[in-house]
Amino acid sequence: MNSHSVVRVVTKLLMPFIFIYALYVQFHGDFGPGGGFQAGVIFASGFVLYTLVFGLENARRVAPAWLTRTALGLGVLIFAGTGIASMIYGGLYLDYSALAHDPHHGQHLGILIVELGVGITVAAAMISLFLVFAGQDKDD
Amino acid sequence: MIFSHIPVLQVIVPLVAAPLCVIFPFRKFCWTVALAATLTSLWIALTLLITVYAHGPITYELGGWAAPWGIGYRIDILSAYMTVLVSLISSVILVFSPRSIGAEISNARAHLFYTLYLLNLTGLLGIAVTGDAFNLFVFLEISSLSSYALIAMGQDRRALTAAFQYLIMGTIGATFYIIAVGLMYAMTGTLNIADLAQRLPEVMETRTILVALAFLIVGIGLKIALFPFHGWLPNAYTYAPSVVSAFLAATATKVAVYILLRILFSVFGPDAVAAMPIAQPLMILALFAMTIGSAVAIFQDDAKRLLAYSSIAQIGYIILGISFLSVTGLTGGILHLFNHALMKSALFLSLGAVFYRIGSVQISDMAGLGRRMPWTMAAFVVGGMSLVGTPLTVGFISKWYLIRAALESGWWPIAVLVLASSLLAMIYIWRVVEIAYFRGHPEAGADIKEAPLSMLVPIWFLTGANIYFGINTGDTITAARAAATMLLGGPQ
Amino acid sequence: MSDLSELDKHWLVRKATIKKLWILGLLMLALTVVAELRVHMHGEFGLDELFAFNAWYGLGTCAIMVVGAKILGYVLKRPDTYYEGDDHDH
Amino acid sequence: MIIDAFPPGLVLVFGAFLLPLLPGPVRAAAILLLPLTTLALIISLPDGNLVAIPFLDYELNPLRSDKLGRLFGIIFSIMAFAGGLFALKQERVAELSAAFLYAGSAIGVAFAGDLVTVFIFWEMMAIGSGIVIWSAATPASFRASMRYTLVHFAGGVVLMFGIAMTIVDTGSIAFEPMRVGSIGTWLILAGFLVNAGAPPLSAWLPDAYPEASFSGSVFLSAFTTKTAVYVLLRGFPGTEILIYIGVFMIFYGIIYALLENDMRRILAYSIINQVGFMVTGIGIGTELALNGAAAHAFAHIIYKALLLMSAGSVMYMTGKRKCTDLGGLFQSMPLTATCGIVGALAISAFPLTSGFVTKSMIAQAAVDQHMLYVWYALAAASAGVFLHAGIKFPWFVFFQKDSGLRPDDPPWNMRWAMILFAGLCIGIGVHPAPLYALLPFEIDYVPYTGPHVVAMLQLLLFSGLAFFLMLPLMKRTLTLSLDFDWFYRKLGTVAALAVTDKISRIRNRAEASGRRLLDTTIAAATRPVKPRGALARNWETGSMVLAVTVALGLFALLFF
Repeated sequence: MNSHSVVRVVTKLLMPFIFIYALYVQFHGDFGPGGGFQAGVIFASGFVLYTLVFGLENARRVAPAWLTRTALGLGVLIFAGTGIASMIYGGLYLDYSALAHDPHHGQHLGILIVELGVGITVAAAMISLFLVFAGQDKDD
Repeated sequence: MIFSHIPVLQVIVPLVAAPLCVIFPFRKFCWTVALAATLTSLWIALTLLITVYAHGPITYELGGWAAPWGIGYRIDILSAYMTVLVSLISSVILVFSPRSIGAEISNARAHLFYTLYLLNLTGLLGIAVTGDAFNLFVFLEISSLSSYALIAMGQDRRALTAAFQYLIMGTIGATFYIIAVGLMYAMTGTLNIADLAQRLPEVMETRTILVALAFLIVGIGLKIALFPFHGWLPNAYTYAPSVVSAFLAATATKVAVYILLRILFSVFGPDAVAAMPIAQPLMILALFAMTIGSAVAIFQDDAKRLLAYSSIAQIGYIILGISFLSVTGLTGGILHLFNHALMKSALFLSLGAVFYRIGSVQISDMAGLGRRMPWTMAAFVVGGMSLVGTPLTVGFISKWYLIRAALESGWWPIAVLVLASSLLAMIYIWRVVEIAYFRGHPEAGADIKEAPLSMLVPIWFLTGANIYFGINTGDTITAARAAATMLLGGPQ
Repeated sequence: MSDLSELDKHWLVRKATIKKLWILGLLMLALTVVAELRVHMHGEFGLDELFAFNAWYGLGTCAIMVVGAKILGYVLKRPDTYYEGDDHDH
Repeated sequence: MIIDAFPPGLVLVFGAFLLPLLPGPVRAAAILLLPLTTLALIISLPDGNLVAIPFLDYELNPLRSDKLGRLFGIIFSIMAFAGGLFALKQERVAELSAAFLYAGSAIGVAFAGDLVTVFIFWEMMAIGSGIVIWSAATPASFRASMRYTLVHFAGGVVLMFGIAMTIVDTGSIAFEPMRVGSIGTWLILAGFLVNAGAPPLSAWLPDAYPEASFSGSVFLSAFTTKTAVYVLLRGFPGTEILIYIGVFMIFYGIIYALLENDMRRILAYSIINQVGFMVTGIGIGTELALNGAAAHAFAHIIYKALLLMSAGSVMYMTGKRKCTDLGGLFQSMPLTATCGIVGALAISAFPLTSGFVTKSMIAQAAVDQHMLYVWYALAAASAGVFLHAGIKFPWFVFFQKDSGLRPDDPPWNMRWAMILFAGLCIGIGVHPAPLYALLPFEIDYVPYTGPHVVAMLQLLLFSGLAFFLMLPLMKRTLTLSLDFDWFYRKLGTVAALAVTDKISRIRNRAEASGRRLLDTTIAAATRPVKPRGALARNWETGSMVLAVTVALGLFALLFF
């Protein structure tokens, strides 16, 4: 699709909005509909669009294997780490109330971080899956 | 302080270790992390078992949300027993793994193996500790998905189709489970197992719940590989890497049986189960599994495939014990759960060592191995004897209980069948023994060496356990009987 | 055997010795029967009170057993290679 | 857990695992010392249950010491010693290890106070003896050991099943006298009888024992069947059916031994025959009969081992085992021949040998119980024993026509083992009091009375006469110039041959068609589970899903 300049230009224009929308869904998740999972998928869909238009090679340059892989692990670690942190602060696992002096703030903070972990994991997983299926010859 | 968190740590430790292996893809590092995580899990599991023994069931509320709103972990004697089983076997297999993985899985993928292995462990342990029917599904999927990927890592191209078939069948099983959970949720408004148990009796007679029960039995039956839902298992175990076969054979199907026990006895309750036509069909399927599995195993040429069919038969024994719905029968089933894990892991690991040395597990290629790899083959023989049910091995203990249960219920023909199928087991084990010891030119394969110590030690650890628990029967029987009594509604 | 002259043989298997052994054996047989005149045999079941019961009973039953075995042998006996053909699959 | 004494059988069992690790001379010393240690331990045991181990829901009593157990323990350990001495030069350590495992577990059975321990040692015996046969390392012995082990494991399964049912029935695992009646006790009896070599499952014995090495068959002759005699003595004294089974075994052994050409197969059949005497005694069940069975087992182990030692020596020195290949060996193997003859006289119960003072107790018990036909059968059988084992074995091996072989007597250790046992045969025969003192019941039996000696001599010598008169019937290729073939001519061999020829043709046809039927049935039954069969081939994912759907529907139907 490299030759279709219209598609290329439109894609370039759309990309920032897709990513910003993903971030909106991500951080608004604890107030309204949304959350890490949806945000991750939206983020990944933006990336998929990019790959479709600009090709696998470019995509791999943006998101090399080590990056998606690390992000994948990091997301899980953030999620699990938040839970452990709440245990260290004296609560039960994933008991966000323990994360700050004010339980309300604690809940807020906890959900924010956990959802971030989820978002990163889901985005990385989606991107990895897509790239692996598209690449076929390489694994990650 | 940390002590009060151990129920959740049981799951978190492998869960945290898994991403570490992805982020730092260095073989040795991953192995160390994985081993540390499984050993910690084992320590936690043992602590849990001792605590549950002394003080009764432990509960843990995630995020501080009380059940039935939040997800609660609830560990009773059966859960603790399962966590010990799973983490023990997985630790031993990990000790065994480095060389076997080195030979069977490419260097670039080794870290993925450890990641998936830890995720699988997370799922299996999670199933055992959770007290929430939906959370159980999540863990089931974690363990299932990782096992599909683990099987697909096999060298043989057929590993891919085997994994794919397992994926389809496993997904159907999990879907059936979640459909049933949904139906029960619709009728009771709760997902917590203890809560479900309280609210189900009122709606027991409704068609919704009855359909849910049918979905549950078939769905879990698929994960257990109960005859005739076993079709995916032979290929999966045959073509998976050796350590994966050992791990899955010893733990995955066992945890699936655990789910069945939980659903039947903790959710529906022994009375409801006894009132429904559940035990009889299960018993019939179990008898078919026992005889057909063993009979098919006799004619296999591939030793791993032989063990796979033997697993189908052994699962039959476990289900048979459950289907008696008596304390003795359940004790026998639960004992065999543990014992079969010990035998099959020992057997599959010995085959792993054989594969490491001769690059094949075709029975015909094993001629003369009794001389070349005496310790490995001796372990195989002991494991096989345990499978047959020779006294002084664990196999004898569980079969003893099964036979006793059959006789107590007045089903003596079933006791005969149990014995007859152990004769079949003797035949298929003998086939391997005969080739390994009595065939082959004395000079043939003189360059084949005994397996390295790093393999022999774990193999013989498990083999020794087969003998140890066959002689010192007190602990396992007490635990199994306590679990059986608890499931049947006795004093906890 | 026939090419061995009598004197080359072990003394025990020379024709003369064998003849003597037969005589000795028959003498002993007679002796055991005669002994019954001196020793009081007490039968229990009737038949065994007859004179020299054990002698003729032993001779008779042995004859029956040998003949019985012979007849059974027609049914049971096989060349000793009989089983060797069955093991080809091993 | 209570342990007041060390179970003597375990000395040999542990020793079995130790032997392969020891260097040559030390090993030889261990082979001789281990059985002696065991013997000393057994003699020093006080009465009572000395060890208690909790197992499952019960208490195991692996060491119950009483007179009966001790009697068998003593003879088993003596046997292990003499067998070890005889096999001292056996190069295959595996055989000796297995033999010690085998002997140790037989002693274990003799002291087992509960059925579970009996069963455990029972199976260990099967393994040990299987390896003894296997270690002859010939293709025939591999196959024989495989058949042997399969028969014994099958018997073990029957036994285990019976034990399980009996324990469920009675709630106790103690090994005490039982009354046949329930299925469980019948199965236990059947399991025991398999090892005793009772028909129809007796063929394993002559099939397997002669395939062992020259020393292996000496061990084999002693333990399996006599352990079975022990457990029958302990568990089923006075069970009437045993009388009939025993009598059948006696004659079965004689007839088949008469037909046999292989010297060790002759002796194997005569084991069945001798065990038949003991089983009959157990069936009669009076104190005298039980004493007789126990004493006869004791004496039998000695003379049967002696016979097999002399056969083993012949085989060791000549490499031949068929009567038709042997003969005239007395000239160069005088000691072996003498010891073989002593054993043969003992098995025939000649006065002044051990058989005389033990077997006659069983016959006397039959008289005391007024069992007319049993007594006649036993008398005929006594004559038959002399016929098939007492004369046939030494005659064809050491005398008969001259085979031209001139081997020497075997090495010193084998000679001394034979001398030891020959001495015991005569010693017990001359002075039976020490053996009588060991018997389980009080005894006031006097074997040496005028009538008894005369009767026995008459019986035996006249059956000897029958042997020589009927030699032509037993052996067609005979060079002995005995002119008595009138006997079978008169019987009308021509007519007999015509009939038997027809029978044998019918039999061949029946056998062939039966075999075909069996083959097709087996093929049909196993087809579904063979690799391409419906149950064994790889299932299509689609058909698996179909099966799942159908099952779901069935379950739903079932629940509605």
